[in-house]
Amino acid sequence: MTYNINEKGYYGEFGGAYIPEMLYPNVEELRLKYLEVMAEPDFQTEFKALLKNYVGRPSPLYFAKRLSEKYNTKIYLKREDLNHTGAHKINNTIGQILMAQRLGKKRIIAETGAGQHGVATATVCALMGLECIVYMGEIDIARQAPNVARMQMLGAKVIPASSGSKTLKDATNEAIRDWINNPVDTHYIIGSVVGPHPYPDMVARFQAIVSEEIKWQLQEQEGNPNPDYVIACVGGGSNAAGAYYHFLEDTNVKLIAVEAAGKGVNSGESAATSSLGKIGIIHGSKTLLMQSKDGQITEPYSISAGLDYPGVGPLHAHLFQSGRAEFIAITDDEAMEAGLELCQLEGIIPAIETAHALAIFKEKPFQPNDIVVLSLSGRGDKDLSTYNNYFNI
Amino acid sequence: MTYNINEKGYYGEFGGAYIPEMLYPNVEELRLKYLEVMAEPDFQTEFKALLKNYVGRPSPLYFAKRLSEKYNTKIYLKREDLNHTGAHKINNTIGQILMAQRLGKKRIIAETGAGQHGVATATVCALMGLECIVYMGEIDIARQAPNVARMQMLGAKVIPASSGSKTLKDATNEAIRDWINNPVDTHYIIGSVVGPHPYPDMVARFQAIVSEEIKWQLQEQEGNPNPDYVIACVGGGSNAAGAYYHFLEDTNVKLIAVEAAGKGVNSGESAATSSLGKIGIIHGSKTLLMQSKDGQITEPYSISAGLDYPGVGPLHAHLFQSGRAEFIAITDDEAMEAGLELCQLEGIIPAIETAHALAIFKEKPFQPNDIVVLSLSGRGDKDLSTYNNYFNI
Amino acid sequence: MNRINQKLQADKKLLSIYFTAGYPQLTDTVSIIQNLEKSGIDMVEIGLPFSDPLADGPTIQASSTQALKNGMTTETLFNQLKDIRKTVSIPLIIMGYFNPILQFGVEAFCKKCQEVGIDGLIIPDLPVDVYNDNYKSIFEKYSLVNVFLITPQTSEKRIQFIDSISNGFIYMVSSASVTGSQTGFGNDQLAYFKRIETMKLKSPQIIGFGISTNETFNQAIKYAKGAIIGSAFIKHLKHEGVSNIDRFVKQIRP
Amino acid sequence: MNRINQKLQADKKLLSIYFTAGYPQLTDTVSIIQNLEKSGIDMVEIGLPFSDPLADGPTIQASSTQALKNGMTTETLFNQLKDIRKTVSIPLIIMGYFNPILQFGVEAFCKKCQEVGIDGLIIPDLPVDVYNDNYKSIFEKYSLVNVFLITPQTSEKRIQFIDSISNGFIYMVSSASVTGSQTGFGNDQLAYFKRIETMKLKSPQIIGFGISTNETFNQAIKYAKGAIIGSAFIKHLKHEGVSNIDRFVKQIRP
Ligand SMILES: Cc1ncc(COP(=O)(O)O)c(C=O)c1O
Ligand SMILES: Cc1ncc(COP(=O)(O)O)c(C=O)c1O
Repeated sequence: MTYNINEKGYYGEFGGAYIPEMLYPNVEELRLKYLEVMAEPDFQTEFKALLKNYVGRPSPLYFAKRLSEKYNTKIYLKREDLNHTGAHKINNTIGQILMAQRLGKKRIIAETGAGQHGVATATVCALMGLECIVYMGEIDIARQAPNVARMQMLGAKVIPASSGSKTLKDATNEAIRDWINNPVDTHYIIGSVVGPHPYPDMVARFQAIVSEEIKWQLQEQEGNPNPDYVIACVGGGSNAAGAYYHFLEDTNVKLIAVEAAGKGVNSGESAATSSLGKIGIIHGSKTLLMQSKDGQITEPYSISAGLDYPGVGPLHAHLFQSGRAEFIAITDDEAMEAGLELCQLEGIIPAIETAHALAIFKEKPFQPNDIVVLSLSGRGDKDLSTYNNYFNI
Repeated sequence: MTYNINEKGYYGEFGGAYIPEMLYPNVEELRLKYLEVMAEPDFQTEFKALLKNYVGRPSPLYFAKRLSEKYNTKIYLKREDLNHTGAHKINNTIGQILMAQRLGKKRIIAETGAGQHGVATATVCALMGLECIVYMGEIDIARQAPNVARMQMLGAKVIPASSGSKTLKDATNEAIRDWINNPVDTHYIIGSVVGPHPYPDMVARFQAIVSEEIKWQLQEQEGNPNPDYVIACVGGGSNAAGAYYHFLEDTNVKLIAVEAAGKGVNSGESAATSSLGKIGIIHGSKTLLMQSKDGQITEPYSISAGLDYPGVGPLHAHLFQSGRAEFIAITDDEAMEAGLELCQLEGIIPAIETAHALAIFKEKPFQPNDIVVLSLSGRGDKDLSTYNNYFNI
Repeated sequence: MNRINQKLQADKKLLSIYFTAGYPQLTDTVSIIQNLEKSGIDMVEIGLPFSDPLADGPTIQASSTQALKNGMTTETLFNQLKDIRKTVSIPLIIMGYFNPILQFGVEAFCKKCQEVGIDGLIIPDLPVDVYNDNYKSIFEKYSLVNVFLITPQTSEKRIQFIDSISNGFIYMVSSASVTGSQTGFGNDQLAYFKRIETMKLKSPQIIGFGISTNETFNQAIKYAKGAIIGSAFIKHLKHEGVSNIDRFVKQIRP
Repeated sequence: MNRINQKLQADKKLLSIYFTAGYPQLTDTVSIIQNLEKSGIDMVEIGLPFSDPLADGPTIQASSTQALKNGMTTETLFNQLKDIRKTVSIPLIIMGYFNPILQFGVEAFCKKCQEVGIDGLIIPDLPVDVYNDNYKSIFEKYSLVNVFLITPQTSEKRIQFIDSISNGFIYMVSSASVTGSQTGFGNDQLAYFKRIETMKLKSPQIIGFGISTNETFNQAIKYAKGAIIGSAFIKHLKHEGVSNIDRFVKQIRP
């Protein structure tokens, strides 16, 4: 079994590029060039230098002593929250902005849910002096206000998406429409391992730095590059893809993907794609998605804007279907408690997305000697008002 | 001329410990032990490990290409904004919490202005499982609301200081009163290079990691460990102290300290201590402070909560008086513009404190070959609403 | 011979109209088709509404959302169309996104199309290569014409390829854009129309996107076999419902 | 001999009262002192108000803030006191933070004190060693008693040292706390009082902080030469102004 993409752009039966003809030239250009561009020494040098000097990589692999004691296992947190702009998202936007420059693009568009990808995109656009337009669902604009303010400070234009569930899915639709309308000078920086091929593979490769670092950091700290478990939350799946990447073929490293159960997997208000989804097409990719019997895409729900997405990247659909990763769904309530627990045990306020991953320690027991690496995908500054309202702090 | 503290706790004529007898045992205990404790290999190991794995050090020394082009000089930004919790303050709180543990303290108090020191203190208290009380001026509570929420999430109790100008000075008074009332089990984590000896020296030593890193990072990037200039904003002076520390004796490295002019140095609404201050006693230290003819401490003003302080640490008073550092005052308006400029040129939203330092490029010309290191002391997430209101974004 | 190909052979420029099934009222479908035929329309695209129509602008999006709210489903549409051939003889095409068709089952869907008398399909997000590899034989089995799109950005080589596998007409998107975002043709578009005309493709071209008036219709049919109106007609339905369709059509082609 | 030392030699327990100069009204200073003497008070601490009184609790803080608002300054205070010795003979001590004194000039300040008839100073944030190294000779030149504080946390060695350099009494802070935060004495405090008593220091001790009633006053004078009341008296001034000072004092020492 391989977990790499095949030459047609599929992971097993998932992936491909189900796009209207209007997008064909752009997507095809990217497909033909992405590997070649990424392999250029000059690209790699610039990418690595920015990750180091601008983003602040390597992000620490932090042994969480008090959390480990509490759950009687060895927990390492991969600190993507310490990246510039506060989440893993910037690894990808740095890569894509360099790609866009090499493709001669002058205008950047993006979708965003939690706003982290929007901020990360606005950031790299400011850095490179490129125009930036970010689509964001109206509901997300309300619940992630600090990130809206940040994008605007950075000079990006934030356009509300008011169709459908007014969240990430709809923002993505709007971004795709913009790209259709601006076929020549515009690059679309997708924020997760979703969308038509080659996006899932390209984004996964940019995020792969996460597991590349985990390997040498664990070697340094534990004398062994491989943990027993890698845990990550999954919205579209990019932080998970990055954290899993270099472990995909090592099947003794167990992978755990945590999805948002919202008010409960069967409550009708959920975003637990692996439990509720069926194979279909969303945003140009054949993958698992939540949909009606008729193939209408379901409006998802999660307290976390970054997980509030009815699909999952094709890699993850493949990991689920093949059993390579275990999928666990965590409710709003479980996530919020786990987020607060991390604050008070380790002095780290996690993004609510990440808090879902943290909640699995209450769900699933680990052995005292297990080495568990958890992708701390982002910091919770953007979520303070949600936390506050929830806990009445 | 030396810029180190002498054995009585003075930099030149500034410093000392002007404290009521009630504080004597605590301050004396610290004075007798701080150097010894800091020298313990076990302390150093733990301190360095936390800085690396928890705080995310080294912080990058980032060559700001577009900013450098704009001002036709070579500008490096020392990225303290990328530290855990978003500012340089955590370097000191990590050090002090380890100190407090070794002194057997169980309860931690702190004052905070911008809230960054409060968050950094709440963070290390959560990490170590210690009780945490933070005093914060009522005005600062209003203008730095995100940081208040963060402290509370981290389990700290935030107590409003409602006397005087209701800002940092008054929060410090309240913290000192708390310490007087709790003389046995409590350690007071002061957030800057202010307060009675040994605080200024101890805090400077914890922050010295900043210039220690700058030296090897510049050696790596420029082949020379010494820049031509080091620039930092000065509230109490801790980020400046850290950035200057290993350059103090190298007088060919020019030091620039940037203070808050508020609405103008002579507007009556300012916090430009070096221009407006006279020698006196504030918070246990003999230093420069803004005061009336009668010795009543002036209520300062700055748009930036972290610079809104009527004094300056005794080291800085000495650097000013001896001419070792050049002091420049920057108004609210100049700072806000410089903050926005950094957002849009480099994709970095700076704290408004830091924005004061950035504003000097409009004030003071540098040579094209000058290597200028600026301490990017913190990120601007806490300041979004102030920026927004100011720019009407 | 498929009704579409018959129509394409006629020595006449064609006017085709798109509408979203189930809009403005759930049960308007048949009446709209009948009225369109009566007004002299040559061909109809029946939109199968989708929750996430990413190639469509606000007008068609809103009609799809409303149609779904009204209760339109794939099954309902086939039920509504089951006797359509008793009253309507112009070619009928279903235009829809791929996911609902995939969920119905591609073969089941094609079979149903044939049963009710649908002549062709336009599936904007079904890529040419996937169609070729997996679905071509099914479409052919049920005598369905599959219509591909080209845009001003489509390369000459790709146009040749699309022409080679087309068995009906080529849907020529007037400019790279979502539906409903154009209001007239500029020089670039006219140049593109001319460029395609001189390629002398085997498949006739019908121009869509941006046609809303007699003027734009006339410009389009100068270069192509016909033109398709979508958003402009949806706006008519929004304001006047199924009434006065004849008047709407006469404005375009008096 | 300095009035303070005379008073300390008297075979009597002392009641001393602190008030903030310029509070509640700017010009109340002299009248408060006169009334206190009339009520039988043995010694008065005149508070020189400071913007940042970090050893004081809310009551004294508020009185300082008000006094400063009323316009009290160091110069004003000396002006108000210039004829005080015409009407008042009990010892008078100025209690103030160091910064205003530093700005006035330590020597100028001491000189003024002597001129108007002040007998001693309590400067809580002037450390013993700084006093010893820099200011002792000045204080002595102007015949001022300097009063140091000790607390329950002060080490025996340090108490011995403070005793050795004291030339008046030792201000014994009843518990480590800011002013006004205690409401009665517990076992710890009584043990501390006893401990100091048995040290047999050369300097008499006067207990301050936490004395507000006849009961606490009596407890204090069981162990020490006297007691100082601060916050409780400020509260009286707040509610009744300069009236009924006699009644307040009689409540403490009938
Ligand atoms: C902090 C954080 N974690 C996780 C996610 C989910 O995205 P992905 O699954 O692509 O990692 C987001 C999305 O915004 C995020 O901001
Ligand atoms: C980001 C930042 N910079 C600077 C300061 C000023 O403090 P200092 O002068 O001690 O560095 C603060 C204080 O809160 C701060 O938060």
